[in-house]
Amino acid sequence: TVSGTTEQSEVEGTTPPANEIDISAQVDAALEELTSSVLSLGPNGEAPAGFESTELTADEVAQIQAAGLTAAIVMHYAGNDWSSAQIEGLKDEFARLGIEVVAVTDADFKPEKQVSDIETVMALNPDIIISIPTDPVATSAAYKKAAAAGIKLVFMDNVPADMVGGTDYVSVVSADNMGNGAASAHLMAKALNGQGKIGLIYHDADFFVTAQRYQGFKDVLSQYPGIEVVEEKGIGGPDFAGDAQAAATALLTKYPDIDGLWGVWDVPAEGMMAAAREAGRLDLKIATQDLGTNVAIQLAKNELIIGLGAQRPYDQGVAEARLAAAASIGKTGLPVFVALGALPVSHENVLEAWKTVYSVDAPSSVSSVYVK
Amino acid sequence: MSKELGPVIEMREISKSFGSNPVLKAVDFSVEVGEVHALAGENGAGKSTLMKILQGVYQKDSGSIYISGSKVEITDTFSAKKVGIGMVFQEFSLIPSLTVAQNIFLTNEPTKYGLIRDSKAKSLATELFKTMEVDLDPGRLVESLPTALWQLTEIAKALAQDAKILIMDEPTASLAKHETEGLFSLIQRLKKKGISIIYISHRMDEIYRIADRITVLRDGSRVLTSRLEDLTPEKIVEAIVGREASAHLLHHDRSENISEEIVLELENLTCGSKVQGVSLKLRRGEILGLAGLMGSGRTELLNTVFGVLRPTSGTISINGKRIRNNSPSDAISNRIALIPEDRRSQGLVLDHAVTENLTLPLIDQLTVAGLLSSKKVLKKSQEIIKQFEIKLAHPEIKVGSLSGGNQQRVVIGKWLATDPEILMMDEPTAGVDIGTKGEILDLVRTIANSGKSIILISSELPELLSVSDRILVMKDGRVSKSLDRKEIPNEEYLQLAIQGAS
Amino acid sequence: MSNQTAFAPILSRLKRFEWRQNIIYIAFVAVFLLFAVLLRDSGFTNPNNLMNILRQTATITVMAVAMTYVIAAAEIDLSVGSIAGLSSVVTAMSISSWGLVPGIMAGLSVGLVAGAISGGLVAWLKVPSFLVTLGMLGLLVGVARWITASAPIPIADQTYIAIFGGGQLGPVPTIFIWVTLVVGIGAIVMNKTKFGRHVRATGGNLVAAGYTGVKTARVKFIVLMLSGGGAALAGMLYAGRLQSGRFQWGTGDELSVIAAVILGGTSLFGGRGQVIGSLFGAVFIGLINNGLILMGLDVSQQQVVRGAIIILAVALSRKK
Amino acid sequence: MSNQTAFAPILSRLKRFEWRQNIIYIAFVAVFLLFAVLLRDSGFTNPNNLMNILRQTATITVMAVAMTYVIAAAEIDLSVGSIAGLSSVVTAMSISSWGLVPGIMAGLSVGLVAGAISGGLVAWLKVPSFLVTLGMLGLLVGVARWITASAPIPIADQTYIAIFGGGQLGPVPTIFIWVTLVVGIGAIVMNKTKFGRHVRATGGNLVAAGYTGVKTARVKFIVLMLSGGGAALAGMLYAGRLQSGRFQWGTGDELSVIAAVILGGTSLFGGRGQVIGSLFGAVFIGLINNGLILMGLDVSQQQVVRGAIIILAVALSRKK
Ligand SMILES: Nc1ncnc2c1ncn2[C@@H]1O[C@H](COP(=O)(O)OP(=O)(O)OP(=O)(O)O)[C@@H](O)[C@H]1O
Ligand SMILES: Nc1ncnc2c1ncn2[C@@H]1O[C@H](COP(=O)(O)OP(=O)(O)OP(=O)(O)O)[C@@H](O)[C@H]1O
Ligand SMILES: [Mg+2]
Ligand SMILES: [Mg+2]
Repeated sequence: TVSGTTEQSEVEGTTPPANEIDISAQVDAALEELTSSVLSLGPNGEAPAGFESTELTADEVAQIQAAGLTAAIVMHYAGNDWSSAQIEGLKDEFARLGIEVVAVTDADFKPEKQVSDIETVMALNPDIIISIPTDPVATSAAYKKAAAAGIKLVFMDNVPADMVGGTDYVSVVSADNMGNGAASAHLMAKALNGQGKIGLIYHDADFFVTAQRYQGFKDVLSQYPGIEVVEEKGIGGPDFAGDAQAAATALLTKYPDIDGLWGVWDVPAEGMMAAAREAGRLDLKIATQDLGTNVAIQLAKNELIIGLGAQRPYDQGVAEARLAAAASIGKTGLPVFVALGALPVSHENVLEAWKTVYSVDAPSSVSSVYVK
Repeated sequence: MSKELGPVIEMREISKSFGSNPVLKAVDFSVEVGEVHALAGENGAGKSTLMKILQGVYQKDSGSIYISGSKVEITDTFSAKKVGIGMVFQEFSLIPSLTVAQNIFLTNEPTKYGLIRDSKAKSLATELFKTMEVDLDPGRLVESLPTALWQLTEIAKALAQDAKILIMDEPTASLAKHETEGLFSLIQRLKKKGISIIYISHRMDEIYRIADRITVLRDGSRVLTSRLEDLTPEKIVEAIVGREASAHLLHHDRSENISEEIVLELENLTCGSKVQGVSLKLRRGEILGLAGLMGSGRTELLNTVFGVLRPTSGTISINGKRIRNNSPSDAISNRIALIPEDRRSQGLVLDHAVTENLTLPLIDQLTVAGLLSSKKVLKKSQEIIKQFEIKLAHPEIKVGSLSGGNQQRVVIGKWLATDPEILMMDEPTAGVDIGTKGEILDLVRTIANSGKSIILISSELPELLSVSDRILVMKDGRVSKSLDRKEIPNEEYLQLAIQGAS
Repeated sequence: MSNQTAFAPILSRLKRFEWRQNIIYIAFVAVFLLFAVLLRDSGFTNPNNLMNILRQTATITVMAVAMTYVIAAAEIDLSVGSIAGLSSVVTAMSISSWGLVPGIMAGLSVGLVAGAISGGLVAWLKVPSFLVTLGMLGLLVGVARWITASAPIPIADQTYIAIFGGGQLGPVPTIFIWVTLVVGIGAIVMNKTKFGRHVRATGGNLVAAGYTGVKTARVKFIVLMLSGGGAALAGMLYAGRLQSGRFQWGTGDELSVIAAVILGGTSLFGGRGQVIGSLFGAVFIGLINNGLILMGLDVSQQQVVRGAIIILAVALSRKK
Repeated sequence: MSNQTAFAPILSRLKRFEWRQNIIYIAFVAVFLLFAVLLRDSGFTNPNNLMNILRQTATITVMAVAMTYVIAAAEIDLSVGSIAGLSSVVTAMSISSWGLVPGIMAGLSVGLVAGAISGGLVAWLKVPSFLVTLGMLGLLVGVARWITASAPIPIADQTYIAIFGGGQLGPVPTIFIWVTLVVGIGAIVMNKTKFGRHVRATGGNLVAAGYTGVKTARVKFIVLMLSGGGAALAGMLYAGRLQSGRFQWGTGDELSVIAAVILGGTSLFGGRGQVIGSLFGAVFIGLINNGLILMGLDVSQQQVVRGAIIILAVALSRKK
């Protein structure tokens, strides 16, 4: 999927040093490997099943449509592209299946609010709840109550503590977070030709998804001994762009010769971009996660952002809808852990990647600034 | 033990300064058992400060205090209470959001099983008011009361403490005749019970009525202590102001200064139930007095003319032109000014500097190229400070730290500086010392002589009689009588008119 | 004549009924009826759902009762949310190390100590409570994160969970007992004891209260300490309900708590304190959240409507 | 004699210097020197780094200047953060639809209109600004999410980015020009004009100001409208810096902004307004953040130390 690397080095017009060819080849091979396999395992070590395992037959669809089901979506946070795309995928697929979405809630990252939200939507007696727990321990009791009421639960990314797939809940659909972290590490290595100093900006919270990416990134980075991590800085939010900007500014101040930065998702990366611009460091190489609009624009412009590992939230939503619907009509043998492969995105493939992630064409704000 | 001889309070060589401003200079002061001891002096002489030291609100810098012969250290209001001192504060110690009864018994609440019995407090308060001959519902929130009732509540609060020494700092400043009389008979009864009273007032007649002895302070020093029968009123005034005072309370006929031109005309002005169909004409150069009992609606009438209250019906005309005063700023642009009844809540921003308070309505005159000039502000302020002899350490000092009378002068100065055509004054001399009171009344005459018109509310009838050309008596929101000054032979006649007997 | 005297107090009471201060009850009933009609098929009036609303607002209610005292004394406490978080963490850690009772004591002490520090600074150094408690807010969250490395601390003790979380005493959920106790004591102390009176006097006019012999500094110290204690109890209720302690429990609650208090009729400028009003203020906010979710609105629509309802309720409370 | 008169005003001024109100300058210098020594090898005093601190606090500063007026008038505005977010979004959308100038106008109008609505309710219906602007806070975030479906709206217009973001006018970054303009005008209007005086009088004593002819309702309306305008400008600066509009820009800024104002010496109870102090308050907070990050502290440690510094700075400002 990542092509044109040789072209790029030709454009730069220099004779590549010997090690660059090695790195490029190594990276391309590694990325190839990544897209076709999933690094993450399920919450109980389950092997991942693919997106295709969630397909429904025409018969099943008809049966579902006839059942008159209702669903509620209980998010941890609904204010970013990832959540929007996921909800979009869920709603589209539920509509296709004739399932009414009766409630959508946003816990604003607060477990106690999420527990309340679960209790509240249960008053509507939905057949299905699709949810991502903000906190596995704190929300567990509430989810168990829902499960006990016969509601079919499908989770995104993470499951509550002490709940067993296939019995307490139907399934968990996850992005390959480790894989996405790994992808951005490979892309970073490639952009730096395997040599340089970088700083990392991570999410300083006990949050499964972001922790996995961070892990994935660091694991892969250790394969590239030429890259030195000069400092890691955590950000706590809620103003992630601002926090990341401040952290990036500090790194740029302290290490004027720093070559690159990694940000734990696109919103912090936007703050890091602002810091780079203010420091006049348009040569800085930033790798991140998630294909948000603003980072996509930078990728299209081939400026600052050199690559990222993207999730496929829309497809994830579709898969969750299907699994829940299937369980509701009593289908058995459903996979308890479905993972969608990592998607490495760089300048070359950003437009196709957009289509893959959001199942629509890239908006003109992205496509129109694409530099060949 | 109880038959202690000698003074119940003795303060020796008390000194106190605020910053670099010496306010009390080695003052000696003593009070006998069962004595009413008057404390007099100009505004800012240090009377309130001396008493606040006794009450534990301020700490003395040096000197000593003896209660019934033994030396005490009064470090806070608690220790003052413990030795039996209670005080009626000049600037009030009431909590606006509590009821009258709750205020009266604050820190003294009647309780049962640890819970407050508000009904008991209310009935105790009702009894208290009965002895004061005041009709006031103790269940009312203090914030809804007019100034005079605040004052009565403040007095009741001090009485409820069962103190053996009672300090009263200008308790009658906002009271009219009737309430004052009630207070006096109460003081006589307290005296009989052996309670000592320290009485601060600027009203000479009151001091003569009730006090046994008097102490006069000037500029923080004691200048006189004597039994009253040994003194003439002139001597006291001289001690207070430091020179012979003029006879400002004499009425002068100034009819030659009054033109026939009507500047302000009210026709059937009504505002709620407090002002009902008031019609009046104010001529150029005239000083119109408003008399009436408490609650007769005088304040509301002026407030309606000034745009603080909206009339429900009737008209206001200025120079023959009908106007609409929707707010004080409209009234001000019609060259009307009002010196309000309550200086603390209506007249001043206590936290702001004197200069800022003085120049607030004058800003337009003090700009250079659209921006305020600090130089002009200071110059103008100093002019006003000088004219009204406002006593302060520095013009930038917060107005809240001025003495009561000086605060009142700031309010008067601020409004007179706007050079209004129609000046309305609601109890303007409350708390102002005897020397300045005369000067203010002279100023009122001068202003009127220069072709301005004045409406004056005063509960002090001699004052009202001395300057007014005409007096309207109000009762229940209506004008019950309009008297030419010449028709009023004496104070008693006016008093009867106010009470509605004649 | 006797008739008149019997009616007079009621009449005068009605006349003195302040719409502005009591708008919360009217708004509460209005919104409740509105939802009951609109959502009659969505289970809004289902006893279970109503119970849930009360349960969900219990923590805010507890903090709001304590905050009523702080605001009545003309101070403010922005640190309640982070005290709750820290207390949940400390309780959870202490229970697992030393058992139930020491755990509860430790959790409560955290709040009282934190409140006492803020209170001491405000009362005796006379510094603005807004800044002190804002500093405290950051400091305590930081401490809670630090000692837990931002991770949740699970609570296994079933007794604790029964007492502070989902347990029942006979047919009554324990959480209602907590709320009833806190609101009941809070209301009685505010209206019927010297302390409550002195709190309102301090907030109504600090100088006057001081002249009258109210120990205003001590009052301020105590209200802030109590607020810390209330927040700690709320944190322990969070911990019971979420079966774990974590620094995030309570994050951002300060604004909701203050809003509940002011909606309930307590003035931000002090001198007044309506404990029952605060209860209704807290439940009112929970009611709106619940109803809007049941309506099936989008998240953004929920925010818009919730904001509009608050503005509307407040606007209706205008002085006529 | 002439000597004495020349010195007298300076001396009396020094004597009247209020430590309490001017603590921010002392705290600022102290913290600055501390960091300069501790972090001499980490580039803290690097001109670039200092520039960055100013740049990053620009949005808070702009909002704090406007908020100084609101607080001086004894009101509060909790909606500034969400006005900034909405304005960033509206600006971004309008620029891409209609171009630069209409975009700027639209962004600014959003703030002025939102502020005018709050202001109108506060001024003429006399409802507490805390609740009105809290309602507004939710409402506007909801609107911003709704119209953008929670997505960022990129800004491609380079002129806009130059003016509101990282551009320079000659050697001077445009953002400094904005800050200088806002602070300069803010300080002059507060101290040197009738309006500023009226704002402080309104906040100092509403009734007395009214009796003196100040149109207090109009003053309240205008300060809240201005605060909306200031927040909109801040939102546009966010949008320029981050090259996009997003509902989250500005989230949670209200507390930082109010803290900056109060640190700067403006009293939460109104009557006082120190615009320059607010600038220093805002930069002070930025300074601490920057220094603590450069020190390499963890998020939790940063929070603890930041909280402690604020408490300490405030405690030192106590009346002696
Ligand atoms: N808290 C304070 N801070 C600074 N100066 C003060 C303070 N209280 C009083 N003063 C000053 O002390 C002096 C004496 O004031 P005080 O109130 O004792 O006068 P007073 O004799 O009661 O006058 P009045 O008759 O006007 O009430 C005045 O100059 C006043 O400005
Ligand atoms: N004795 C009283 N008991 C209860 N309320 C009273 C009493 N006297 C006046 N009030 C209340 O005070 C308010 C206005 O009275 P106020 O004393 O200001 O009128 P006024 O005629 O200006 O009196 P004054 O002559 O003292 O200025 C009204 O709300 C009235 O109900
Ligand atoms: Mg005095
Ligand atoms: Mg009156």
